[in-house]
Amino acid sequence: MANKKYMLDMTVTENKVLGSLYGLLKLVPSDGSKLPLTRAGQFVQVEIADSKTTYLRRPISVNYIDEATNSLWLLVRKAGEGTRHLTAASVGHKINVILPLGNGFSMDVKTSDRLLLVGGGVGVAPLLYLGYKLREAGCEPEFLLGARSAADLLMLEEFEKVGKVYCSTEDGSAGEKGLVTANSAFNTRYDRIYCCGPMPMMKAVAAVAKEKNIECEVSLENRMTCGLGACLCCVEKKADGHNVCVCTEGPVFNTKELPW
Amino acid sequence: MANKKYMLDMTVTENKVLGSLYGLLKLVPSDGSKLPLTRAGQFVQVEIADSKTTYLRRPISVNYIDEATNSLWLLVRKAGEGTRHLTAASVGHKINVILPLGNGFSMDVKTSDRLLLVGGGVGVAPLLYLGYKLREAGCEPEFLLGARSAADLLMLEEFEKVGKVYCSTEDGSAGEKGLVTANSAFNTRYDRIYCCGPMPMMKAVAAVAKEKNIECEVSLENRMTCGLGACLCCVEKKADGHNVCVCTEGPVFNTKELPW
Amino acid sequence: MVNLSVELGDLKLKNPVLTASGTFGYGEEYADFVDLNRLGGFIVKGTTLEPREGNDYPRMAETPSGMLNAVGLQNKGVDYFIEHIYPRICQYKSEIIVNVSGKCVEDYVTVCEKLSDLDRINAVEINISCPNVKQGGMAYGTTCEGAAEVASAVRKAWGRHMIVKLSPNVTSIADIARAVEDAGADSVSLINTLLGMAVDVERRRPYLSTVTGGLSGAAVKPVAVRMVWQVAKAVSIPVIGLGGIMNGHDALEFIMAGARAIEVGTANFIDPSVTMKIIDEITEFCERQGVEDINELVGII
Amino acid sequence: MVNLSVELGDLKLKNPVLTASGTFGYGEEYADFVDLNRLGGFIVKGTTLEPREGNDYPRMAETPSGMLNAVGLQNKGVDYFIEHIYPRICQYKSEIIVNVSGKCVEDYVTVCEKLSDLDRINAVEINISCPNVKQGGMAYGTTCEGAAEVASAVRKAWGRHMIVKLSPNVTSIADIARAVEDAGADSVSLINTLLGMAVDVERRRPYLSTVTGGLSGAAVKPVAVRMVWQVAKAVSIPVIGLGGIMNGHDALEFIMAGARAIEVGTANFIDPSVTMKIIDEITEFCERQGVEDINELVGII
Repeated sequence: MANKKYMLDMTVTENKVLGSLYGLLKLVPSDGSKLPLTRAGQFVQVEIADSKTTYLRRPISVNYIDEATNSLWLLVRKAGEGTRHLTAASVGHKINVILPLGNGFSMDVKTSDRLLLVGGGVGVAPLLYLGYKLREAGCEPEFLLGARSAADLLMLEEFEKVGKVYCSTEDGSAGEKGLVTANSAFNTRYDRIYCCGPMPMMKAVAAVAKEKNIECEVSLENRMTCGLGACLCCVEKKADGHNVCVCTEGPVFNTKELPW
Repeated sequence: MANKKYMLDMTVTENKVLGSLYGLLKLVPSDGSKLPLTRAGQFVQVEIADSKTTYLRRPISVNYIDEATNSLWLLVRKAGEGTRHLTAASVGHKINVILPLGNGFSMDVKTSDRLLLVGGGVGVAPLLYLGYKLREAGCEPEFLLGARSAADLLMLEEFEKVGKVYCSTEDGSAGEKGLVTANSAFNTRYDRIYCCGPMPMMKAVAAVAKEKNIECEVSLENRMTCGLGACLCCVEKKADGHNVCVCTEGPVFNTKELPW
Repeated sequence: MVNLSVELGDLKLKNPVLTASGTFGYGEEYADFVDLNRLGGFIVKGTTLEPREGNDYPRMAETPSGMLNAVGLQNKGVDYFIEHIYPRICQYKSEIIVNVSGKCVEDYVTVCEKLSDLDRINAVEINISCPNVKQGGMAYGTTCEGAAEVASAVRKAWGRHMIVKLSPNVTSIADIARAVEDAGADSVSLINTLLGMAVDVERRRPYLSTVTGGLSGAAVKPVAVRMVWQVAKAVSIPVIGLGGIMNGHDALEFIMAGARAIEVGTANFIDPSVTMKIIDEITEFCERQGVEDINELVGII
Repeated sequence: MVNLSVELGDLKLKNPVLTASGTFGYGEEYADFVDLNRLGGFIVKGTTLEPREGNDYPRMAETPSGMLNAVGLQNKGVDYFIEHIYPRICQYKSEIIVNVSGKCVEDYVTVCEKLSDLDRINAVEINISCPNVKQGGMAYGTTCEGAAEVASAVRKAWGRHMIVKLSPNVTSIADIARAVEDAGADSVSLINTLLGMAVDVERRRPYLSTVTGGLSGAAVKPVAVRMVWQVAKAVSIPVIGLGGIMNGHDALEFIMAGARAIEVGTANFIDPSVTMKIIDEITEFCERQGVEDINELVGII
């Protein structure tokens, strides 16, 4: 059952530049209201005001919710004009946000479960909040983060606060050289894998999980419009051949549901 | 002969709020280049970046050019989204400007000429620079400024630096009560009147000038697009029945040329 | 107290603000942001006889002040609507209008016959202008004959209010409007989307799986207002205006151009509560200008 | 070194970037911002047999990502052009193309006959799509018969390159394009402006003196790209694409959709130097993607 959605003006309290491609925005509700209960893996729809070339909202996954400061963290990749505008927001700037959206990762875990959270590029974003939520549930999540090179490994220190972190870089500048699927982490037997990153990476990870018969959930990203399940633009074809909205039936899917 | 036009990025060095409706922007060329020679009565075309609802440039008349600081002053009235955006520009912000545009007021004056510069509302803007230029030419320009009430009399202290200032307000809260055409200034015999303001006011002043057979120049404003005489949108019908572009044949016209 | 209620022939609306089919789901999706009972009405997703999966992804591309879509009438079919959706939404006190599409005339007729059993459905919007389906859709909407054929067939099967939604992708939309008026339409709504296309230059391919799609959003407003003005002068039945309405001011443009009611579409995607604001802004405008009845402004130009 | 030169049949352009009629004056107006010799060519203001005062003010209204205009072909007539303007601009090394309009077929013919004496004019663009004039203009452009009538008449009187500029305000622009191709057109350019309208809600009247006007600017780009794609597939003569091109990326959308050359219009009003940037951006794109000849990209979709 989807939780109640809100449209809030939020104020930028911090905007950290992460390399040339990414930004970490921290936002609090401008009216001081408490952030709604949000599940790991859910996303928000951000309005891009004052941009001549951006008309629609941009879906951004929830990176973390800091209950102490009532702030929402968004890890943003400068993919185009809209996200570029967003990462340029100065402290004190107001941004309209619709949240929480989507289904989120499933939390039906046993404390004894060994859980691997695999992220690639900006796809690591939702895994931070997921890691915290899994710790709260009594688990000890481990992370496997992949990137082109060391410079693209985002928020490493934040992940290390939550659990053991394995790394893979294509150029070997950090962690093991190669793709995440080749990482020695996979020598361990996991009970479940949560994955978010580029489509080829997610499919490769899903294949490994399938072969080893491990439960695997992936968080999909595609071109969204409303984020509410009304426009039917952001569809994904499921294994049963039916189109479903990534914004409402997803963004998280068990790979068994997908025709992968 | 039109002088060479430039397209310059300019940096906001000051943005003064004048009441709820107006703003005074001071801009310098971002690359440090010297401002091109500009005649009183000419205007600039300002790009409105980062505004979802503004597509075209906005024509703004040159309020003053401070050669000492190489800065361009623009007195802006918040007429719509575009100008509202412009008046919100913060110091250090870059704005793209095309200048100088239009013909400007004629300066063929004798030092003995008695000159009255009549302005209404934001129409007072070009008269400040004109006043300075006329002083440079050895004249002693006098100003007649009209507004709804005292609060709408803009940059009064600046005008008083240049010459004698008569005022008319509709509510009598400053200067004489009533329209500018009823101001006692008109008891004096002037050799030329320069006028800029709302159309009804300019027509009324032109009528007075005609009756007293005084040379009268008015600066017209209308809906412009290119500002270069290419689009033929900003036409005004002249006395001879022909449409001319306000942006190139104007904005200043001798009222004899107009079918008033 | 300004009167906002309008009458589309026999169809009475508490205010002129409707939501456009395909942009508002079945209403429920917006319940967290909108008081559905405050709307003049909402027009539910395009409904067909059989379930439809719609087109392949990608279905959307952002364009200057607008968007292209190629959803292709994805829906679970009229029977599913009747059994599962209608029972949930019939509680709302706003008019519920069903947008009906078909690949042949018989489809339109059968869907409307099935809808006749639903007592809360006082009107259907016959969609002869969907640009995103191979059969039917816009094919009917681009000729007077095709448009009239669908309209008169539905007219025989459907006794309540029939709105016909017109395509803007024609030389003379006024001619099409006259044709459906003669065929028995109670009102016309316009415009559906303009056929458009966007290219992913880096990948050297179209953004949409269908190459072309329907353009909507603020960008199309000037075309939509013009067509509403032309059609309102050409027909005597009420005109419902839509196309890029983002706020109350835009809605009033359509009303003054001749629209008795308006539909809000793409704006719902950007601000899900926009319909409430539009009702408020229309009210404020009328109060400020001393207009006691919104009907005074209809077709004032 | 990327080859940007393209051939429109017998008309050779050093690059595909032209300026759209009515947005670039006679070129001179932009001399302070543009190296006119670097352009593929510039298409001068719509020229008629007799001088025209054009429509009353107001002639322009800003719209979302676009603008409406109702200039109405104001120009001093072909004789004035030949005597006073041509001698000034014939120095430029870019192709100078004259956009020709008329209120009847004879007008088009006579204007072209007069232009035949100018040896630097290798091409005319026959405007059968101006939405802002009562007689002629769009009336010819919205039917195959009307379009063909003008094209074939001009064909007899004009031996050099004939571009026919098409109206987007039609049900099937591909049909019109085929008609003018059969009538002897050497190429087609599209799209002219979409007929639109904007309402000054506060004053309860249209913004334009003519009520309706021509919509241009980024807003129309998706419609223009779609029509270029449709026409390029329908005819074998070259297609010139225009409609909302603001940068090199937009230009490439049209080229990939099938345009051999493009025209930059409204963007000149916002950035008078935009044509130079577009030439640079197209070059950079080709270099980055390893395209040696721009012609490789034409109609790649």
